[in-house]
Amino acid sequence: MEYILIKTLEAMATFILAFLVGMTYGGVVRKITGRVHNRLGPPWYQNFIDAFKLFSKTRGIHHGAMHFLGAAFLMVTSVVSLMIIPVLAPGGHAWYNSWFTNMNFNGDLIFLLYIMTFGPLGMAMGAGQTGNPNSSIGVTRGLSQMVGFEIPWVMALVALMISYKTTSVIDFMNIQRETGTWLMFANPFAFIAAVLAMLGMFRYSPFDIVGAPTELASGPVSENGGKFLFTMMSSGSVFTFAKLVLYVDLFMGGANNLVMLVVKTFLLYMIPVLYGIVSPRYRTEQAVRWFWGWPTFIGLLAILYAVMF
Amino acid sequence: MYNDKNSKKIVETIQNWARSHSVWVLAYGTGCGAIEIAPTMTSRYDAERLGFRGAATPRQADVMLITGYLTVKTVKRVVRVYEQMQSPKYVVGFGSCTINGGMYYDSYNTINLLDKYLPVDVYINGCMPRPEAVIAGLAKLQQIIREGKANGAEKYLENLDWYKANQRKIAPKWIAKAPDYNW
Amino acid sequence: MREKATTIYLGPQHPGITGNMMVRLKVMGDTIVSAQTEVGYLHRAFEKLQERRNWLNSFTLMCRFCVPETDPMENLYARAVESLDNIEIPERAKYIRVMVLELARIATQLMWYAGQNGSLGLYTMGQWSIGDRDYILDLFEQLTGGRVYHMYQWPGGVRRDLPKGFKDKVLNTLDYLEKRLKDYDDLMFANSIFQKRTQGVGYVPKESIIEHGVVGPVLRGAGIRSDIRIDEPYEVYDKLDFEIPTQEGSDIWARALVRRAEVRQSIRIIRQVLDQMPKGEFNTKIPNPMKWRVPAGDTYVRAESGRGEVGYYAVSDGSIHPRRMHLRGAAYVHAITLLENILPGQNIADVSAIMNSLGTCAPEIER
Amino acid sequence: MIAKIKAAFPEAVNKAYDGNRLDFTVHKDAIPGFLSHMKEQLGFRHLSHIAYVDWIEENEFEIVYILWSPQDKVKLFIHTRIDRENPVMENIDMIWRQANTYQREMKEMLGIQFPDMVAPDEFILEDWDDIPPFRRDFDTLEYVNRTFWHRPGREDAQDVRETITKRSGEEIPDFAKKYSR
Repeated sequence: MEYILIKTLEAMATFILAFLVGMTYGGVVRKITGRVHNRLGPPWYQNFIDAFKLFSKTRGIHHGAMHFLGAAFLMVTSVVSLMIIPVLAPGGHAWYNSWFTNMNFNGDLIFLLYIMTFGPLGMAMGAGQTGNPNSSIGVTRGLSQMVGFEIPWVMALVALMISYKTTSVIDFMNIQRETGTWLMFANPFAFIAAVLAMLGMFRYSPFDIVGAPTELASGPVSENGGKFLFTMMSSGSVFTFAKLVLYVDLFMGGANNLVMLVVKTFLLYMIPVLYGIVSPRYRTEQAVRWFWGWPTFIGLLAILYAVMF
Repeated sequence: MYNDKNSKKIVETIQNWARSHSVWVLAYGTGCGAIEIAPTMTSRYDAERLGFRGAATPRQADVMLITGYLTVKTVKRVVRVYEQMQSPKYVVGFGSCTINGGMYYDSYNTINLLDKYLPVDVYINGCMPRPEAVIAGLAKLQQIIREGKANGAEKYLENLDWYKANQRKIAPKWIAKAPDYNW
Repeated sequence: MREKATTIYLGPQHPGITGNMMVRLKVMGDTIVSAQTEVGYLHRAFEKLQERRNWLNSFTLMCRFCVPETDPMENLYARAVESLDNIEIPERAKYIRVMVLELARIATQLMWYAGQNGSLGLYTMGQWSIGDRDYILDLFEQLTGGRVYHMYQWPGGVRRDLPKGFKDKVLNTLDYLEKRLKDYDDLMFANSIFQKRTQGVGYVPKESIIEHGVVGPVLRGAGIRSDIRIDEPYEVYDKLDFEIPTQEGSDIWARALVRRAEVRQSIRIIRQVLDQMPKGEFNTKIPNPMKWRVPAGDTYVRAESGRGEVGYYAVSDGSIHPRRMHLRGAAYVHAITLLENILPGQNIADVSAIMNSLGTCAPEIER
Repeated sequence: MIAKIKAAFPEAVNKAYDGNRLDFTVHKDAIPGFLSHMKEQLGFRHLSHIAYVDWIEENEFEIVYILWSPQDKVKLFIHTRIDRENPVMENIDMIWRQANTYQREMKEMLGIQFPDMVAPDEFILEDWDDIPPFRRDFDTLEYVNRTFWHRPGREDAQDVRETITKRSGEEIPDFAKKYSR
């Protein structure tokens, strides 16, 4: 009983950490974008104010049960994937380390691959319910883009699985701790393919085709305001943090304490952000074609590398 | 404990502070004043540092800027967009055309008084208002939001019949087709 | 096939729409089957109001025609009234007018930089170029007192002379702009994604150029060297030395290159104007506006705006009010029939980019 | 050029202007043939403008087609008058497609009928049930007073001229008296 209670408390601690870090990253990204734009930009805590304002809207229009499911699926996806991913590396000696070893198990990488495609499907259901044509078009684009970047991403993970004969994130972190080399150096092709897939995963420009404002007024979320938008915003930031942590765990040997975690995730996060600031938006078929070009080829190289050596 | 009066008041204060510091502006340029929204939002007069930010759809927007004159054809759309926004929502009248018709006072196609058709929280005068004036007006809006005086949506719902009568006067056929308050 | 197409209303409330208008699209998937524009959201009936204003009051309505670019309209009105009343304006006024027109052209093209890239998702460009456009608006403010609406080129010359030290200010601004244009090229024209998005998109076929009355950058982007400034030179453009950039291809990319070159040509023109500007009067006295009766007759004057040819047909019946004023806008022909003609077959993602590259200006359509 | 046009259309009346302006008056039935001949034979390729004037005194509408010849650099004005009571005009949007827009505007603003023109009914106005607004007998101020509200001005608002005369004692000229409140 106490065990379950403690586990729950640890899970809540993980969630709160993910929420805070994710929202702060959002604000910092807006600040950086503003600086690139020759302007001051909003304060770093702007996203918290926005979220609270959205939460305290007094009226929220909904379009039936499926509309609720859209937001709910996103939240479930982000929370579950956060719960699966071990936030901190096992070998750490910080006093809070035991809080963030979550309910990971053998084969959780397969489960992650499944659960990370779960949210867009729920989003599709919710957007279809709203009856807004922009939403449905945006959902179509989102799914096709997901098909695009899933292939190099899966290839990179498969390469890792082949070369280390395991499908557990914890095992990967242990391997990196024992051998002492990060996987981004052990299998560089897999890392490159995964990073190229990450560009599409975070939906910054040039791959922000889902919610392109000038094309289809913010796409699937165009009918969601108030608390719906708050749910999507917070789940999105949690999901961002979860994905970053997964990358750090797989390729950068995890992190022993929170400071290292924040540093590593932020450095990774800057890749899509800074690339997005200076690039226009791809069209849908162009984006898919791009993903099936070099990233897929590099993924193949990664698999060959894993098979041969 | 939650229903305690003071705690409610405290929550209200915090909420109003948050609302005043995160105002999402609906991207709807209804008139020529929209040309000055671009400098206001972009790098010279950076309105985002004060918490203003563009919102693409009415569901996500908090404030609607009526930028300049409103033609009869636009009033219908503006009313519908305003009713689709989710309260608390605010309206800022922009330029002298919304105050008294401006230089189009005798045009058969532009309305003269905006506040006969929509509840206006803040008026910004000038033809057209400079970005400094726009930012000053938005700061005024922030102030009245913080004081909890920006209750245009409640006013609109209370006097819905009066507003609808005025709107019907200029658009008889259209309002008849549309529902009374369409989300 | 048409039955399965879903209808999408692009606008009037849509961030991708230039101005307050609507395009009703029938799409299958992402491909547009048919397009139908609906305008009239900005109709203020200027030409009706001018029947109730006298000749000078209706001049203040002029600059409201197209908000992003106000000075060609003022220039048209002034020249129309002068040709009706046979007013000879001094040489210096003509030079000042050309300088203001070219500054306005630069401002318009910077606005276009912002719109074109915003419609393609490159928001950094918009932030930069609109921030730099404000420096030109500062020049306007010092010269005329207004940022957007100037009411400066009135019948009989210009309203006031150049302020002290204005020439150096203009030259500094131009130098700064030339520095910035290099950054724009690096960010926008050297960007492979921008090229992928624009090349071959929004193609205007050669046969539809004549029947749709295509003018301006769209026409020059199709490889035809036509510009009102050289076809019928209006102020002192015949004394100035500048080129008319043209491009083959007739797609968004070609129009972008044309506009990019036009900014440089405008800077060159302004430099020449500031060198050659003569001393002397800047205004000829017009009769008392309260009882100014322009002799009867009709005239049609044209000017080259940033979006193409704008014309102005003025009729006077010898009274203190204008009889009829009728503006011909560039967007009036571009944004309705031409847009409806070239949109089918395009991707829905490119609609706002095409509208921007055609120079759509909603207030100019409805007036 | 005048001779060429005269040879093709002897009934066209022309008016002399200096500069690059040609001015012709053609009967309304001859307009489509005249325009297509100008476009195909004489090289007036570019339809620059179609203007319309309401001559309520003569009880007529005037429609002015303004063509531009790129190689000769000549502007050609073609005036035609149609009756104001039952205004019917020939449709020319098969010659220039852009004329369709102008004709939609004329149909809405003056009530001119174009029998074989294919276009939506409404162009700019919506649910308009008054007389076409650009006719000169449509009083826009009266319509505004009937439809909209005017905001009352301040009672202490002074006329500018009176204030100036009070301050500086200058004399108001006679013509300005009838404009002051």
